[in-house]
Amino acid sequence: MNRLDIQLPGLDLKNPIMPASGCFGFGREYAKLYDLSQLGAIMIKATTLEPRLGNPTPRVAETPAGMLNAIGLQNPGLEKVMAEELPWLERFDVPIIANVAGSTTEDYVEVARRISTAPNVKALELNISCPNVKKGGITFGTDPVIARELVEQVKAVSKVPVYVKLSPNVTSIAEMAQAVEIAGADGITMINTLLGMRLDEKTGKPLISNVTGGLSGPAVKPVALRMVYEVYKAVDIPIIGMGGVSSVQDVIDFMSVGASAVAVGTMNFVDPFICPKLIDELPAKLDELGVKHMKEIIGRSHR
Amino acid sequence: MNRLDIQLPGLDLKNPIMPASGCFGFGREYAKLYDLSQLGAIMIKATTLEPRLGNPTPRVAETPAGMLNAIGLQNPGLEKVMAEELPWLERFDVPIIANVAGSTTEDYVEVARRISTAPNVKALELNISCPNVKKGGITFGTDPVIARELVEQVKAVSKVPVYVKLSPNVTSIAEMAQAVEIAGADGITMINTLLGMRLDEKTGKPLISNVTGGLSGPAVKPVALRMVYEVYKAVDIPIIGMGGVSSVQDVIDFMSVGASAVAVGTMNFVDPFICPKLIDELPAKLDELGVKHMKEIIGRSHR
Amino acid sequence: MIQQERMTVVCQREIAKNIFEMTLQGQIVQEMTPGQFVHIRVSNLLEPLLRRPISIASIQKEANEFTIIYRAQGRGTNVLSQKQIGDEVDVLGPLGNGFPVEAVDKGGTALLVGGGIGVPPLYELSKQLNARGVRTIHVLGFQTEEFAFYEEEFTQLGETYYVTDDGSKGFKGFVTDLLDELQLDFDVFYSCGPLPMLRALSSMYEDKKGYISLEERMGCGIGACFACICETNEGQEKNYVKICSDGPVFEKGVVKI
Amino acid sequence: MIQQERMTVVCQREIAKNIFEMTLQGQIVQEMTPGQFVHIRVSNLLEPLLRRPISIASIQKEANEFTIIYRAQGRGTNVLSQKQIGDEVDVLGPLGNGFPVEAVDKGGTALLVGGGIGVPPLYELSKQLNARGVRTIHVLGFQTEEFAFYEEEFTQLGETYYVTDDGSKGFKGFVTDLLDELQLDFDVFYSCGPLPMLRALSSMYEDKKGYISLEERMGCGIGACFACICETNEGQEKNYVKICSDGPVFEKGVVKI
Ligand SMILES: Cc1cc2nc3c(=O)[nH]c(=O)nc-3n(C[C@H](O)[C@H](O)[C@H](O)COP(=O)(O)OP(=O)(O)OC[C@H]3O[C@@H](n4cnc5c(N)ncnc54)[C@H](O)[C@@H]3O)c2cc1C
Ligand SMILES: Cc1cc2nc3c(=O)[nH]c(=O)nc-3n(C[C@H](O)[C@H](O)[C@H](O)COP(=O)(O)OP(=O)(O)OC[C@H]3O[C@@H](n4cnc5c(N)ncnc54)[C@H](O)[C@@H]3O)c2cc1C
Ligand SMILES: Cc1cc2nc3c(=O)[nH]c(=O)nc-3n(C[C@H](O)[C@H](O)[C@H](O)COP(=O)(O)O)c2cc1C
Ligand SMILES: Cc1cc2nc3c(=O)[nH]c(=O)nc-3n(C[C@H](O)[C@H](O)[C@H](O)COP(=O)(O)O)c2cc1C
Ligand code: FES
Ligand code: FES
Repeated sequence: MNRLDIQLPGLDLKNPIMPASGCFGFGREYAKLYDLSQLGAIMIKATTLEPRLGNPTPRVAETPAGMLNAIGLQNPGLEKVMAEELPWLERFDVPIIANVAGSTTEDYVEVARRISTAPNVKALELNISCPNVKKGGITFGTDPVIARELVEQVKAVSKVPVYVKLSPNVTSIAEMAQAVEIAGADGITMINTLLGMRLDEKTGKPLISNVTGGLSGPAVKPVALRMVYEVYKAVDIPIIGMGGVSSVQDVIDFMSVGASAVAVGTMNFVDPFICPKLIDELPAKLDELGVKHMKEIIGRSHR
Repeated sequence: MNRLDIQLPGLDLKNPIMPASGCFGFGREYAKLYDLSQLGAIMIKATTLEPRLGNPTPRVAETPAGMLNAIGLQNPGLEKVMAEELPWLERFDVPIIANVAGSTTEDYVEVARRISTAPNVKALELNISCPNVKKGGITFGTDPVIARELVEQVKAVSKVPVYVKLSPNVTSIAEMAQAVEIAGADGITMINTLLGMRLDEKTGKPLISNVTGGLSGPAVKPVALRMVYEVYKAVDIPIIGMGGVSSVQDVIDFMSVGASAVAVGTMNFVDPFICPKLIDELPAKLDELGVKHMKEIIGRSHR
Repeated sequence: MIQQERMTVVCQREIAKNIFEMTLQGQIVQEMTPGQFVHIRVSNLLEPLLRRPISIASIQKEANEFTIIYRAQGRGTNVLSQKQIGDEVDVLGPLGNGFPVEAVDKGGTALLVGGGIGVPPLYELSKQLNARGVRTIHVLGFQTEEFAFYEEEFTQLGETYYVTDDGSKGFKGFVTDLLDELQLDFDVFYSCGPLPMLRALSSMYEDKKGYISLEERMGCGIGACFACICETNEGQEKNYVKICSDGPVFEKGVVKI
Repeated sequence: MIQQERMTVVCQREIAKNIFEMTLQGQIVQEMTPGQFVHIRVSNLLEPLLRRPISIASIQKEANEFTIIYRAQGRGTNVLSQKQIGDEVDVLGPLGNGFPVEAVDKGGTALLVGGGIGVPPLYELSKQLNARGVRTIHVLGFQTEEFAFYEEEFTQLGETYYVTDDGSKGFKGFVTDLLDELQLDFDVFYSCGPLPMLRALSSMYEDKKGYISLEERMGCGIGACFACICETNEGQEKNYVKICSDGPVFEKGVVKI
């Protein structure tokens, strides 16, 4: 019996563990380390219509139990992702969740329309929460009205279920979640990074060339957990939770507050084998908790 | 020459270091450890009109490089603070910043009116950002219109300058800062805690009896720095910065992004002598940076 | 007076499953009394961040040493268990108010009841009671035999009974079951352990004088942060106490448990 | 192949002010080439969180050992400097593409120019060039004498010049000043150090073949996160490279520096 499998709109997951977008590229590097077919799914790097070079370096900085990044959605662009990256990923038996980004509604819609036709793309993750780009990204993610409209348009063209990635940099994330649910989102992924800053110690100037960056890693886990808890109460669509996952206990925690699956971001950099390790460790953890199937954990904080 | 003194509305600070509200009680415990007259100022525990018992325990939980608390504004009430705590503090040569909290506008106004008459209370810190009480607190801190009205009323009765303590749990903290500036606030203190959660590992239930708690400590520093940076650009009133300060470098960082003084919260628990240590270490740090006076550091990130 | 000191590890060993005994050397030992605790920073790094409260298990004033016994269970205590002889540990203490040894007169009898990781502070207490000429009876409960410790040490000081959940050592059941059976005669009881045990004891010996030591998650450990509040029963001067600075030891009946 | 291994510290010593030499033992040594680097997790705790990229300074394949030389400057490298013999360190590697030793023919001459903490990778490079029968000239720049290291080691391998900012060791000034003066004859240069130095060298020896090793703040260290991007000059196949996986060594002229 598979004790770990999870069914979500568009996604038949062998287990609830997947690398988070932007922390795994398009899988090529990690494929040299382990068999990607082990993963529940893969959230690929944000794809935009045109290739993007991203922000100038430095793009990352360490913080207490976390890190800041301002990559700026660097990616080879839709054409190349469709022509090279996605076909390459077909060798693995793993569903792909395509992270879709853009500067305008038209961008998002066009990328969604086309990338959703790739055979291994089983769901889209609409990135309305990237804090590191001047246009688009976060503005779509902080205004429920704008978010709703975008999601409606994307839903109209996508061939696969659409998950919306929410930003934690809002007063009420539950309100954002409800807006995208009403707009027809099939699921929610959360959280993207918290906006933060670090300085160069000598000059006092921002260390990251983009001035601010997105905070991720274990430091943000308490905030992410709280937000998943709130959103679980506010909507009926499933949630893929993330933010600082570093251990199998963290996976249990996210699912307890209501996530149906869990993504791992920053910790891939610290331990490149973390995803398969977590998958390996889950059954023993279920035994310890006296639980037969992973699904029983989902939402138990609320019961 | 004193290289550390800072002048702010109502406050003549010997140096920019002060314990943050709620992390230092009313000073009695730390007074057994060192002479409180060394401090730039003291932000005393939130005072409400009536005595409060706060939330049930557990009220604190550790998180990666941080902690959650949901004390719930436990305090002996205005009468007792006026009759016992503040007079006791008069033995020290240190300005007191009185943290004022309440459930209704009337509460806030009454506490502010009376506590501002205490001879050693040199400024008020209007706590519109406590995430751990059901009524009041945070609701005043997330809506600019409500905040503005409250600040206007408090300003009308206070005998001393009014600083407003902002919550980080908002989409735009700059907007909140502008609202309270327009309402006549003399300064801003920031940030209060980020709303977070931790679970009991076995049961999956919230560990903190209040369900959520406020996240503080080094983990939040990147977010706090970013917010001070934003608010400094948005308003002309001074800022007292806080959030995860654990080293003299952190003090420099907060002042670089625009704080005129810095409060230390959580780290008092980790190192009860941290405030006097930071004060001692500051002059050498100024030498290292080639700076004569602390003031020169303020806002240097923006220059 | 409460002090912060970098103390030196002079001994560290595993005395039962995941249970470590660590001896530390430094000046603040001179101020310690039984039932007090120390607040330990296990690392200079920012994670784990908070100090860990650990009871004083024995005091060797002449050597400037004291001993703690702790269970390596979470992040902090695990880091602590990796310290080696010669390493330094940041200790804040002594904290709180300990057990009043003077509550039993010379020639009297004290019953010491401990559960699991509540057993350690009873050891120094027993030593000091015995030094005063007080007879001590020890009833010590553990999950199973593999977690039990200090049998020899307690036995040397007085009558000692072990209780385990599964009977793998001594009596099988709860300490209160054994106490029911033993029908001991004593003047004062002292106890530290899980709340249900403390509750049962307090009602079982309603007419006796007794002292219980409580636990709560702590922030500051010195009374400033209001993390470790416990409500008091009616009739007390204040409606709450702080476990860290008013306790951790309270006279039976003072606090709501 | 990139592997993650818990390697054992077999030697650690301070060889100059705040400069540590650490030797680690483990299997992945067998795959290492000069100019590659390893990504080190200094602690199992969550702070400091990220791995630290450190160059391979020398490789002792027979002993399954390799050596790094690093400056203890920030939180991570300070933790690393406290490791003791027998401690384990989590190493990911070997990473990136190193210096091409085959770029100089036997009997030829290589100029190795290093600045500060860029000096270490040149040591293994020099060893391997010498083993191929290539003559090596070393020009090594340091802030002051107290930060300089490996004089004996480099001198044994070939002509070695030291340059310090204040003249406290060797020539006073910049390495490029000395190079101007020396007017050396060589076939290929290899360099690692601060960007201004690499820039100056690249333009000074425009007509020579040369390889430079770059640094950037890293996330993954394996090419997945796009943290360590560097733009390329016109005419290159791609408009950017990743320093961690395409570099850290690039042929002169490939990347915009
Ligand atoms: C006054 C007092 C005396 C104590 N004496 C002893 C003793 O002698 N030996 C011993 O083994 N244990 C003792 N404890 C319990 C001990 O403090 C906890 O087991 C320990 O703090 C857990 O830390 P951790 O790193 O293992 O766990 P983690 O799960 O990493 O701890 C996370 C946080 O929760 C707190 N915490 C977790 N469990 C407890 C608990 N049961 N009580 C208080 N805080 C907790 C920690 O202090 C830390 O802040 C005592 C507690 C108190 C309050
Ligand atoms: C390919 C490569 C090889 C290197 N080889 C060596 C070597 O052999 N010896 C040596 O002493 N140093 C070397 N460095 C530099 C070394 O990585 C940094 O000095 C080190 O990471 C700083 O960590 P810290 O804990 O001291 O500082 P912190 O300030 O605590 O570092 C915080 C974060 O910033 C990063 N960081 C800070 N400075 C640098 C830097 N200069 N380059 C890259 N990341 C940085 C850290 O990796 C960490 O993520 C190399 C760097 C790279 C990229
Ligand atoms: C280097 C880096 C790059 C990221 N790029 C993206 C991205 O392209 N699209 C996206 O939706 N999220 C991106 N994220 C956010 C992560 O997917 C994730 O939401 C966040 O990091 C929280 O998870 P973590 O704490 O496990 O890292 C990125 C995060 C990091 C650290
Ligand atoms: C235990 C605890 C109690 C607090 N109580 C109050 C309070 O009463 N009033 C208030 O304005 N802030 C309160 N705070 C917030 C702090 O003053 C401070 O804004 C916050 O902790 C961030 O600073 P730090 O990271 O240095 O702790 C409290 C924080 C903690 C940890
Ligand atoms: S732990 Fe802070 S008051 Fe007791
Ligand atoms: S460090 Fe991640 S791509 Fe180079």
